[in-house]
Amino acid sequence: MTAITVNINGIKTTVPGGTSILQAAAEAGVQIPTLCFHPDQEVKANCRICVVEVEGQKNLVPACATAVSEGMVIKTATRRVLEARRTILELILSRHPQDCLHCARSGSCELQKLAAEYDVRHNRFPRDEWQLPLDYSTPGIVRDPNKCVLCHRCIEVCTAVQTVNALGLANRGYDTQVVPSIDHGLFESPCVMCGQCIHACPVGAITERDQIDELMEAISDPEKVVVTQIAPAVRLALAEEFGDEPGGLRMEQLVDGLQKIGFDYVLHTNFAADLTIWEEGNELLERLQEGKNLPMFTSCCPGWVRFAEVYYPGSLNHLSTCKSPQQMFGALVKTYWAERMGIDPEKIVSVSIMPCTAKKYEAVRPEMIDSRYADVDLVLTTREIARLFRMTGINPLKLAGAPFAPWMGEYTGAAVLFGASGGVMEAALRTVCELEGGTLEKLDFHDVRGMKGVKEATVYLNGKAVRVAVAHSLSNARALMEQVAAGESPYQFIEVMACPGGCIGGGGQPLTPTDQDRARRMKAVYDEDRSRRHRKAHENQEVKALYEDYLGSVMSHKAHELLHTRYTLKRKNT
Amino acid sequence: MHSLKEMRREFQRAFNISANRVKVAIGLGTCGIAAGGEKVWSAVNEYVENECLDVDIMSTGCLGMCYAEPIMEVHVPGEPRFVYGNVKPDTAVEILERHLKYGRPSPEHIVGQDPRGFKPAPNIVELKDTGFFKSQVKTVLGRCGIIDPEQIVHYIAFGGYEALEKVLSEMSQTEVIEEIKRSGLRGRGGGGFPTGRKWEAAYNSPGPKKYVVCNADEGDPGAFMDRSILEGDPHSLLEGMAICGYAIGADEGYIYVRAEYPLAIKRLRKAIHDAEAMGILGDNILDSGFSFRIRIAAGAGAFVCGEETALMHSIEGKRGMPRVRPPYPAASGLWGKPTNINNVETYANISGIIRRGAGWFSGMGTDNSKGSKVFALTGNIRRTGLAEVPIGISLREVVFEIGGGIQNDRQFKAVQIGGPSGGCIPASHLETPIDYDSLIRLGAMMGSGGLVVMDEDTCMVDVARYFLKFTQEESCGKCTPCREGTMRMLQILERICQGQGRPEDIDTLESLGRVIKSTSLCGLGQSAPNPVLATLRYFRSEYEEHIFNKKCPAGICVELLDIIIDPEKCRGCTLCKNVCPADAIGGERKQPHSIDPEKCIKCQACIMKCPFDAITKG
Amino acid sequence: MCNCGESVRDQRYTALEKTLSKYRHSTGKIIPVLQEIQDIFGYIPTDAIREVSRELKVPSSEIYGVVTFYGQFHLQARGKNIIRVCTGTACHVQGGGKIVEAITGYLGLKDGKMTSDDMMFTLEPVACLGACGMAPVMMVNEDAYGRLTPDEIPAILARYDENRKQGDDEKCIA
Amino acid sequence: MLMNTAPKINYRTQAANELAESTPCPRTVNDVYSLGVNLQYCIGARYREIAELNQKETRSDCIRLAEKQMEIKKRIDKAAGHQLNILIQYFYEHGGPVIEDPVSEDTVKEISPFYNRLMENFLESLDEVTEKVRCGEMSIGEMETTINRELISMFGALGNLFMVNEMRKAFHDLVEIRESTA
Repeated sequence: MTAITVNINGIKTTVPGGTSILQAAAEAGVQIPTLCFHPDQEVKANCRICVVEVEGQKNLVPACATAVSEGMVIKTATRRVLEARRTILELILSRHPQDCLHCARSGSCELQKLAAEYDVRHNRFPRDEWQLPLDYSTPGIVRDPNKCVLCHRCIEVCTAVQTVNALGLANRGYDTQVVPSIDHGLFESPCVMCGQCIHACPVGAITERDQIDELMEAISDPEKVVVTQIAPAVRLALAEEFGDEPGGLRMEQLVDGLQKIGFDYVLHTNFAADLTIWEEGNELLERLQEGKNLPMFTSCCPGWVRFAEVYYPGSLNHLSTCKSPQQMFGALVKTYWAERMGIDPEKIVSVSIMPCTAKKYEAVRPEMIDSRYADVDLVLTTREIARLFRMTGINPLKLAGAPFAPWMGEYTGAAVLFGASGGVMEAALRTVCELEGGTLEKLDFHDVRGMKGVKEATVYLNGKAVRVAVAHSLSNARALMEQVAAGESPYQFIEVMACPGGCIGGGGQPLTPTDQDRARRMKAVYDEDRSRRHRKAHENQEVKALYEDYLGSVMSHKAHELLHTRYTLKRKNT
Repeated sequence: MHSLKEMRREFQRAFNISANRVKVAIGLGTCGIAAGGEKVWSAVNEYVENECLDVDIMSTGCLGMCYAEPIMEVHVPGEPRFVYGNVKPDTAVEILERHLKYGRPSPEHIVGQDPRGFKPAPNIVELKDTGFFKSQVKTVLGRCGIIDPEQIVHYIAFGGYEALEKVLSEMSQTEVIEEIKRSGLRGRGGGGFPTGRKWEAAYNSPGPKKYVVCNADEGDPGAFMDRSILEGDPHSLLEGMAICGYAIGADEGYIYVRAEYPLAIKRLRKAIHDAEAMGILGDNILDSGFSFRIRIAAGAGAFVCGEETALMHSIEGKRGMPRVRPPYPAASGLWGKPTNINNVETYANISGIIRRGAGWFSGMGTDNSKGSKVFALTGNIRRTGLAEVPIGISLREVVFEIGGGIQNDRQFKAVQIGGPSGGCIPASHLETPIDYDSLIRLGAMMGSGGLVVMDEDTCMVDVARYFLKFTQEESCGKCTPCREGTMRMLQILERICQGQGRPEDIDTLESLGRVIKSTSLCGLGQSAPNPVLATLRYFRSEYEEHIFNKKCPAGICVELLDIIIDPEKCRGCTLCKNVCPADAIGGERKQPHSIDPEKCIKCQACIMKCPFDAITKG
Repeated sequence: MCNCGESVRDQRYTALEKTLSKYRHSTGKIIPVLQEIQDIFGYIPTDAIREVSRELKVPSSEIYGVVTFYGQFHLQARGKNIIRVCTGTACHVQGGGKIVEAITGYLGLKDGKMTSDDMMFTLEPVACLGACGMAPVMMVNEDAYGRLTPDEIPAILARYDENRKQGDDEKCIA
Repeated sequence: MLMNTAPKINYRTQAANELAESTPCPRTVNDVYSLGVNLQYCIGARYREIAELNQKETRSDCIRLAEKQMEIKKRIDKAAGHQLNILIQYFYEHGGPVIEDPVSEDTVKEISPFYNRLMENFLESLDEVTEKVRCGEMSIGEMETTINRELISMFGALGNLFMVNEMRKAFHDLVEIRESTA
């Protein structure tokens, strides 16, 4: 495109044609406020906060949606522009609840930042808040419709990026509202609780279901033994909550911090991730030999599992019957681990710290009780743990560090990969290729890495070509699933993660990550993998011990009973 | 190419033959029916059967004279055409009895005669000389009221589809576009964008699939020009759309008609069916190789769907919410394909321009606003109805000559032009010529053509409140300034009308109006504050009266009225005392009564009851 | 559990199925489908939204958005006769407000309720019926009434009011 | 110390109800057994819900009953596996014929309104019983017997809906398993 020079507040800037005024201004170092704009979404231009004055145009134009043209003279801070911005903010605030101090987004709320920046001090309009009940219907997410500023960012991510279509608009004009599908609560809609709408929301209208109280009750009860597992993506992102780069917090420091909060034993989900590779790797080989139920989909992402149950009930046989690492861990902690540690399983409170809100739903699925108790009692997100650290006055970055509890703390580089999209695939390929004998020199499978929507690769297993695919964001998963439902899928093994970038971009992670933030967190995952001594799941000694002393063999009857599950159709109004 | 010439000659002969038969035509548009036209129709049919007269009874669209509805026309061969107004079922029979049996028209009911070349009857005014028709120039409404809208043969007989034939046989796409550009035709929907340039943009966008869309949403309250074209002469719209399809290279058209016009939809469906049956629409029109199919998309009750991108979303089955432009519809419109959208009246002008040439059209109107425009005259005016006038005619001429001045001789106060997106024009600007640019200078706009005349008894603050209530309810809710701002302005105006106005209200209204007008995403929001800003500009004193003195000069804002009994006129008959719901009236029999202002709820029941009109509101 | 052969779903649902099969393979036909459903049921039942979503492969959140956007669609059942009173400019200026008061009085509608308790009438103020010359105008179902005065209202409405037919003031003999 | 005043929703019971409600009207023998399994999970979740109220004396009984539901579930799984083997054997013996679902599309359309109502009634009675136990109006033992009775009568009614006798036999199996473990 031809280069175009424009004059922004007197500064001459040259930008390629088609750039919006917003981007051109940013390059010229001029800051224009936005609310409904999101770098990874289509321009909607409905909040009108980013209006600027362009010479020769009668009306003010939205900077996000107006492309620059040659010789355009733009003024971003005239009296008329400021009057417009402050009036629009005043209009929004006159209907917005004034409980900033109670709100989960206090300090990270875009509306709060704008109101302070633009000195909106007086309000000429009578308060007129919505007074609607909060929506607690789903185990993972809580919606507070009174705080919605109608920027449509949540609808955009749920419809375009995730194609779940759980959220939509209702009514018209002053009564317009964002509602779950037919306004009977989120649980009645096809919502899979992936939590991407939480990241999209600029204010506190959607948050994760807070379970800190339940945790503190368990910790304070002397009878109870509180055991927790931590997902790989949690450690990576937690550093961001305390002002450091992703991966800045060492695992030992996190373990130390959690023990200081009051957890009796701290273990690692990655142990179960390596275990999943053992089970799922073998299941894949079995399916390849029998040539049945192919392509096989991974089943470690509960958001993806529910998406398949709601939208593709006819193709559930393609999902691997393996449980996710969280649920495998849960099943083992109240059986194998309880036995090894000599603790009465009834006293154990199995906690799981995850980067994900859908895990809160997975834990309450009725079939997740194979340990004769609830496999996982409580699931907390990265954000909740960060809040807990702040509440208890602990800054994990300053701690010395502590080791994991025995039996289920060891993990390999392969397990760490589970946090990034393409990670489960790479971990599985490293093991599956070696199960056939011979060792793999090149451990890195670059084709399955990165932020590309659907990634492909071809691998040779005992001479036969196996085509694999990796999809992140449910819109890409839907594309692959359509091929499978039509019987035209060229792949044998497909990894799906519901969230863009994989679990490092999960619904429970530090707020509003852009695609760049997700890419940065991904890099930290691969850095940690390279730093570990063992980088193949089948080199995990504790997993070997589990099989020898307890499960008998891979895919044994006991393994099947504890580590595998089933899926059923969810009749939702899609 | 199969020509319509012979067919046209044959239909004209048939039309003329039927001309030498006695014909009675009754206006059965929605307004005709609302005025009791159907009862007249059955009475006339019954009379003709009993008297077994050889008379054809025909229904027609409306002539535009709503004030005279129901209308009955009598065509006797060799005599001028007589138009009777305000016809009741019984008077209709009387008129026919006297006119058909004894050949004597009844002047007391006549509106006017149309000599059609025959000897005009003595001392009966000719239609074209009546005040209502004198300065009108009927091009778009030419056939309305003359032909039977459900008969394609009538349309063809009156030169219908001649323009389409000419375009398909002689003209190239660029020639057609050049002709429209030369004619200077501008969009009649309200925006006034030059139609030729719009077609050219659609023609230039690449793509095998393009659409032609007609905006017949006509959501403005007080505007019904499009309805009378759709009901009175549907084929003129179809022909205009077909020509546009040929010009920009589209093979499919949609007419988006609002759900509140069932009769218009019925007539359009019949017209499309008849045209397709005669090979004038559908595949391979008149064996010319050009195909064009028209579908009807019914609206579902949303004024915002008059905005082009909202309209397209509505056709696509979505919420009628506008989107950001560019891309403009000419580049990516309906289902992402290049689309040309024009108003009903714009398309209805096309066949005239092609048939009589661009010069004829540009001869009418002013230098930058060409041709004629149809206005809907309503409100406190003596002759309400539709008037098609050359652009540039002065407001005074429209209101006083055509409209016949104000009802029961009240004083003229203002005229609202452009519906809820327009502004009001006070008496001081009556001389303003009606054209796109001078109206915008006054803070109003041409709009679709709704023209509501208001007399001295109208409170301008109440009118501004009324219009804002309409746009506020019709806002689509997508962008903040319009969704929130219009409601906040309305709340302020409602407070003022209830007597709780505060001094700073005027500044807040003006500042809010400015912000909404300059930051809203679509036309609805950008024009919603116009009625308030215009009334503030010309009638600021009335706002100040309401706010500071808590008085409503026009006596409309009920809460501000003081209802007082005039002691001289009051005979103490206690009628008002019994009817008063709040028993606010005191006084003995035969003694002058008085109203306690605290208790009075200003329901004005006493004013209506008092036989001596001793009670006034002020 | 009744074992009668004829399924319990009344004939309105079979009409719904006929409509849906007609539009199954078309795109963008949500509004015509909803208009037909509105005619069949008099309103849009929520389970009808589910079936339209399944048949036309359109998310039910989008359909619910359309139903609640357009003034023609209603989620609650409405009265047998629909009174549409014009509140357009001309009618407003010619006293349309008084007509509305007369109707609400006759039907006994209180605090914003638009449907009479006996489900006989639903009052719908409409922006403009397009017959401004006849202002003030009202339509009951398909019949239009122009140049109205408040005291004509009871007589007009009584004609549609089946309960009132056996009522007193009509004193109809037949 | 519940600071965030969220309404008390038992998400496990909610998920269990969703599991039961989503089971479509069975069209094959395997569907009947998976219906049985889903209902076992649903009943098990109710016992766990009451166990969580941790009134000391009822807690261990509830856990015992919840585990008993899982044993019943295992027996249903075994029966289902047995049936599957018979089907596969039939499949191989007859040279791999195409096996049609015993219940056709339109019969399901006819039956499903009754099936839905039966399931709704059962789930409602499950709610009532749980509520009664929660407020102490009913003992755990009575709860088990009521559920047993309701479930057996429902399986019987569901069996009558189907003309195909394999399906009726499958429902009969479920009744038998319930009765043998009462």
